[in-house]
Amino acid sequence: MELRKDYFADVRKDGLHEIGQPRPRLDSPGHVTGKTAYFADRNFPGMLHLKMVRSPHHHARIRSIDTSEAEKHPGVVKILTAKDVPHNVYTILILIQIGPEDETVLADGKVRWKGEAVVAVLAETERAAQEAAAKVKVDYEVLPAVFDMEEALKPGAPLVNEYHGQNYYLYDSGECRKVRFGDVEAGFAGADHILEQSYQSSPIEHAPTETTGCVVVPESNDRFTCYTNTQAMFFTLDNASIILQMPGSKLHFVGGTVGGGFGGKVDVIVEPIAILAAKLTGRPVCFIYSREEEMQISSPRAAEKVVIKDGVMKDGRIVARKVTGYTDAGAYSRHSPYGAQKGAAHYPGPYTIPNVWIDTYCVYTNRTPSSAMRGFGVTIGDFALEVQMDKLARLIGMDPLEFRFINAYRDGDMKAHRQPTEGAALIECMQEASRAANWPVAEKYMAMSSYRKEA
Amino acid sequence: MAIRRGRGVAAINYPTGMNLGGDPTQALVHSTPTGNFMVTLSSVDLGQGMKQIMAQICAETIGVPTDRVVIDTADTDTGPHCMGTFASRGTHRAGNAVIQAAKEARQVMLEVAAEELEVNASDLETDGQGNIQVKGAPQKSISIFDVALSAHFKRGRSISGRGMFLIPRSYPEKETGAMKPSTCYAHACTVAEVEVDDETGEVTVLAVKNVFEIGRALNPKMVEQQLVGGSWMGISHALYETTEPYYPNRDHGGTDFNQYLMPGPGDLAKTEIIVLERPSADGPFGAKGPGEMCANPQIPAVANAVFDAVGVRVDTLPITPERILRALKAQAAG
Amino acid sequence: MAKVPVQFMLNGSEKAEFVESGTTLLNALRDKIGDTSPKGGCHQGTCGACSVIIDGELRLSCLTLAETCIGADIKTTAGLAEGGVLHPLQRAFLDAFATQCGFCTPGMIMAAKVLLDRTPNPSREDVVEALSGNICRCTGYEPIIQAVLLAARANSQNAA
Amino acid sequence: MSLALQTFSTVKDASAALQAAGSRYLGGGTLVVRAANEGDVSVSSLVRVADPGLSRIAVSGGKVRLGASATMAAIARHPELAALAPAARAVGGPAIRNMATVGGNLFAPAPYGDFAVALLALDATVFTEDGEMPIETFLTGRDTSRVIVTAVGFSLPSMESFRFLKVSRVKPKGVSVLSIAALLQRTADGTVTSARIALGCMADRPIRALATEKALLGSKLTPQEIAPALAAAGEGITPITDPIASAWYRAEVLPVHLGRLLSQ
Repeated sequence: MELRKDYFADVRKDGLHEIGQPRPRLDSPGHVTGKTAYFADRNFPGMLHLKMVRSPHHHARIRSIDTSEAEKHPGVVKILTAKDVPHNVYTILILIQIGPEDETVLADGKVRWKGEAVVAVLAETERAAQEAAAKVKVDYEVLPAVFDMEEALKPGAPLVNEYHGQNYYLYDSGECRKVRFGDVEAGFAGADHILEQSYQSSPIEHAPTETTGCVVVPESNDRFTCYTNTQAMFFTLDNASIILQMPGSKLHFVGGTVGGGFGGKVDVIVEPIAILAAKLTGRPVCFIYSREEEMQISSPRAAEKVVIKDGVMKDGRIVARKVTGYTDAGAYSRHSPYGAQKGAAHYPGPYTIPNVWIDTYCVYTNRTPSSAMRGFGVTIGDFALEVQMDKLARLIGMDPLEFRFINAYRDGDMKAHRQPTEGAALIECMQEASRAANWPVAEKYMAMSSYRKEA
Repeated sequence: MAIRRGRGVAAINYPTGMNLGGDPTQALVHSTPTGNFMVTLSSVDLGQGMKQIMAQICAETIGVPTDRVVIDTADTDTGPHCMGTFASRGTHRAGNAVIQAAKEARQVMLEVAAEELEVNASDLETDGQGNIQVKGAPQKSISIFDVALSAHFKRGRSISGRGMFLIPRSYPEKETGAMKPSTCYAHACTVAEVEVDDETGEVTVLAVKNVFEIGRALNPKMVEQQLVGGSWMGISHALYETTEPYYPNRDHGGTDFNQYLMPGPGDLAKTEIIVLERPSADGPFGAKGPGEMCANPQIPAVANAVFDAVGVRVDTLPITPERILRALKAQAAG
Repeated sequence: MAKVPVQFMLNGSEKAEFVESGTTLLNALRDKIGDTSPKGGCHQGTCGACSVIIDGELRLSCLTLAETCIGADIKTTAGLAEGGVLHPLQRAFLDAFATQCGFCTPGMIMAAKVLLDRTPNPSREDVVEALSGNICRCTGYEPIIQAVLLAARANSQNAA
Repeated sequence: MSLALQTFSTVKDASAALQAAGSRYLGGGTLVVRAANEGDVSVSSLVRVADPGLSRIAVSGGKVRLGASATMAAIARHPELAALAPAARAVGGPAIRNMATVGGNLFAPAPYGDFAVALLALDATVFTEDGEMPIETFLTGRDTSRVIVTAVGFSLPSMESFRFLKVSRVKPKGVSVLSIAALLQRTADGTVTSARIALGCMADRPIRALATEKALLGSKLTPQEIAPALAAAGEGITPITDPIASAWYRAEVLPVHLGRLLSQ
């Protein structure tokens, strides 16, 4: 790595004692000796293992659940169904008044994706829990499912989630989050070229080497200690408190040493049910996702579809950009309405465009609910935007890097969501990339600065 | 058979924080009787090194070496609230909270030192080595060890501080979408070079040259860790990863690390990292969040390089050999 | 649930425990013996985080039944430092900033140790091959490869 | 009905125990222990044989006999089995190769079982407690087989006559997109006099490329002369679709990789 201190030296104070110093990481000695304690490195006498019975169907009504055989299985201590969860509603963003109460902790009457949690089995050993889980009988009436976002948005599509009443999240702005800036149709009308293209991704897993999980210990003072690898301690505590209808003061969360997160451990899925199990059994409980669960059950990065329509001039100026984004939330919201909204704020990318129209939709389908991941709401949009930039440059016969200089945002430029640009540095990054990659651009671009608009 | 080369570029920016939800983090700092400093938080270290960075931020602010700082985090019985580690907010939000708390503690520390040295607190400075000295007269000094002892046992002062950093929630305007979604923006530009086998669609990423602007490299080696690992993940996203390889068909989802594809140690691109620092107005020592954006520019850069190599566009992620081969065959068929 | 006795050497000390028949070595080490340095990242044999050295060979403790290790000589990352002095590989992982979340680190170090024990001066390709069964999600592998090469260089300098 | 391991000193005794419902044979553990870990409760008893003879590798008079418990690592490092080393090294990473056995590989469903692809090309004989059979017969019936494989035997190929290729997305260790093993006898001028080609991932188990084998006879390994053989590569294949690749992709690139292997 090379630190190029010559850029922005005038606005930066260097020569600090500790900041900017490559100090060794204080956690590394624990890592290399195997002494770092992750949540699962704690073992407690009498600890029970929780295994989840999951839906084998993408969409089905639950006619009945029969746990009688499973309960008799040797080693089984407790079996939990929806009726055992005090407030059986998943409440992830309710504390900040975002996100609907559209998901249960354990399925109640219906399942909406293949893998949805239905029954929790607690047993003395993992093996006993697995064996008993195989004996839980759930009678399903299979319902039509929808997997394609376009199909889901059509009239008459199977309704994924009754809470919403339609297969998209309803924002205060309507069926999508909107950004309107300038007059996009006028921009198109005056453009030399129009290019409309569609981009698509599929779900992506965080795939941390340590799977999601927690270990819960009932303490002598009527409190519960939850050792967890959540990315958000109080998020988890407060949500667990609501679901369990238990004062937050009864809950003690210990974490902060996590085997990789990447956004995959913010969903508060494992902790509430494990605490409930510890409460009802009076025993320590561990609930750790198997690798298969981590890969297919834990929320992935949403699949997205992005449609970009641009109006561009022969001289390289983009004069209008219309973006329609679709985020595939899966069967439940989790963080996806936020991600789609964050996408609306991110478009049209780091470029100054006078006429912008953004619609971002959060769409429900019968698949594993998606949620946050590294680059949430932005990563796939950046893929679409930057491939589109390449296509636009080639369309008008311009060098793709020079084309970006022409449109790059700079300090003071008004963004589409009506914030003035501050602290821009796109131009300098591109200048340095031009040098490092031996990708020459015209001298006038190398003379530009994010600070101001010179000739 | 032909192996064809191409290169592509992409430039991006990335927002720090999640203003659309309201975004607070707190920190507490206190001194032990012998002048070590405890930082109490509830922020989570996912492996990115948040604990180490908070230690360096606290040390710089108070004016002690980093090894005099202990981070106690992610225990809800002791640590004050933090929203969590996501949205590139950890360093930015918790860092600001730690600075505020450390400044308050430093002020008490200087006041006690001033009493011991019989000077004005405003005339004192730290030497970064564990001592407090009079500005312009460094021979007149006292160790922080002695200051802490005095505070505890002689002067009855608590060398401590409280930090709270809140970005109030921004509500998007319904019709126009006017909003303040984040605080500062990091930037990047990546140039990728690839080879594409035009008979199999296989892509080899030969090299990526990444330029990142991250505000301030608080610990350059740790920044390098993030950026190198992020660049790998970006390439991985571009060419390999998905839980649903036949999306929107739900079948054949991978359930292990054999089936969930990521580049192995034999697939690594030659990775060059260049870092620029334009300090942000509101970041701790100007820092922005580099952890997320560093995995983004490689994806379109690789996509554009594939087009440059073989003249077909694959606008669906991941850009698998199958998708390239299908596009090549469609192209050949006219 | 029949319990069976197992006895083996772990990092130079004799260990004897009763475990349930069919218990993996990984679970026996972690839950019974208290050596949590091998990590359970997948229990499938696909991540390498549970790697240990059995009679000189790299093995996956998640796919090895404890009962099949009776009399074996088992080494884990927890036993690598001698008298509080880090093994050169451990030192190199620190110096090369080759750990982030750290979860893969003990397994990586085991895989690297077997390599360096047999091939003190490995090529980059040797290192890549040796680490190929171990997944890291944070680092992009390059710092880990560099750490192993650094350790090899440090070893050869000490030997010279 | 919890899991239990039974250890026997002879194959005969183990074989008897294996007839009980819920029993599975434990070789290297890479398949069966994984299944148990993942909650396959149909397995309640693991049966193994503690006979070091099962791990023996014998090479003499041009004949090779690999004990069923011989590991991929043992084969890869055996000085007389250099021709097989690429196939043995194609299996897993170093730790897996120290565990995965010849016997287990014969049972591994596609996309696993790359070594069995090599054994199929080598026309191996599979030895069991009850006798012996050609590998093709064994592979056809393996799903319902309750026998314990004790060894495989085959004639040691020369380095020149045996070629192996595994294509994977992830390097150096990844699951197969496909694998190809070819045993080719040629005259001094390079004309193919016999060909035996086996394919991995072109069905749920290794299969032979019979049409390709036939088309190669009498040709030299030049791009022109192998073209008919490559064109015939798709005959009789039913490639798998999995997270690694689709059947379509596997079928499309099979002739490409086969051509590269043959014209090496």
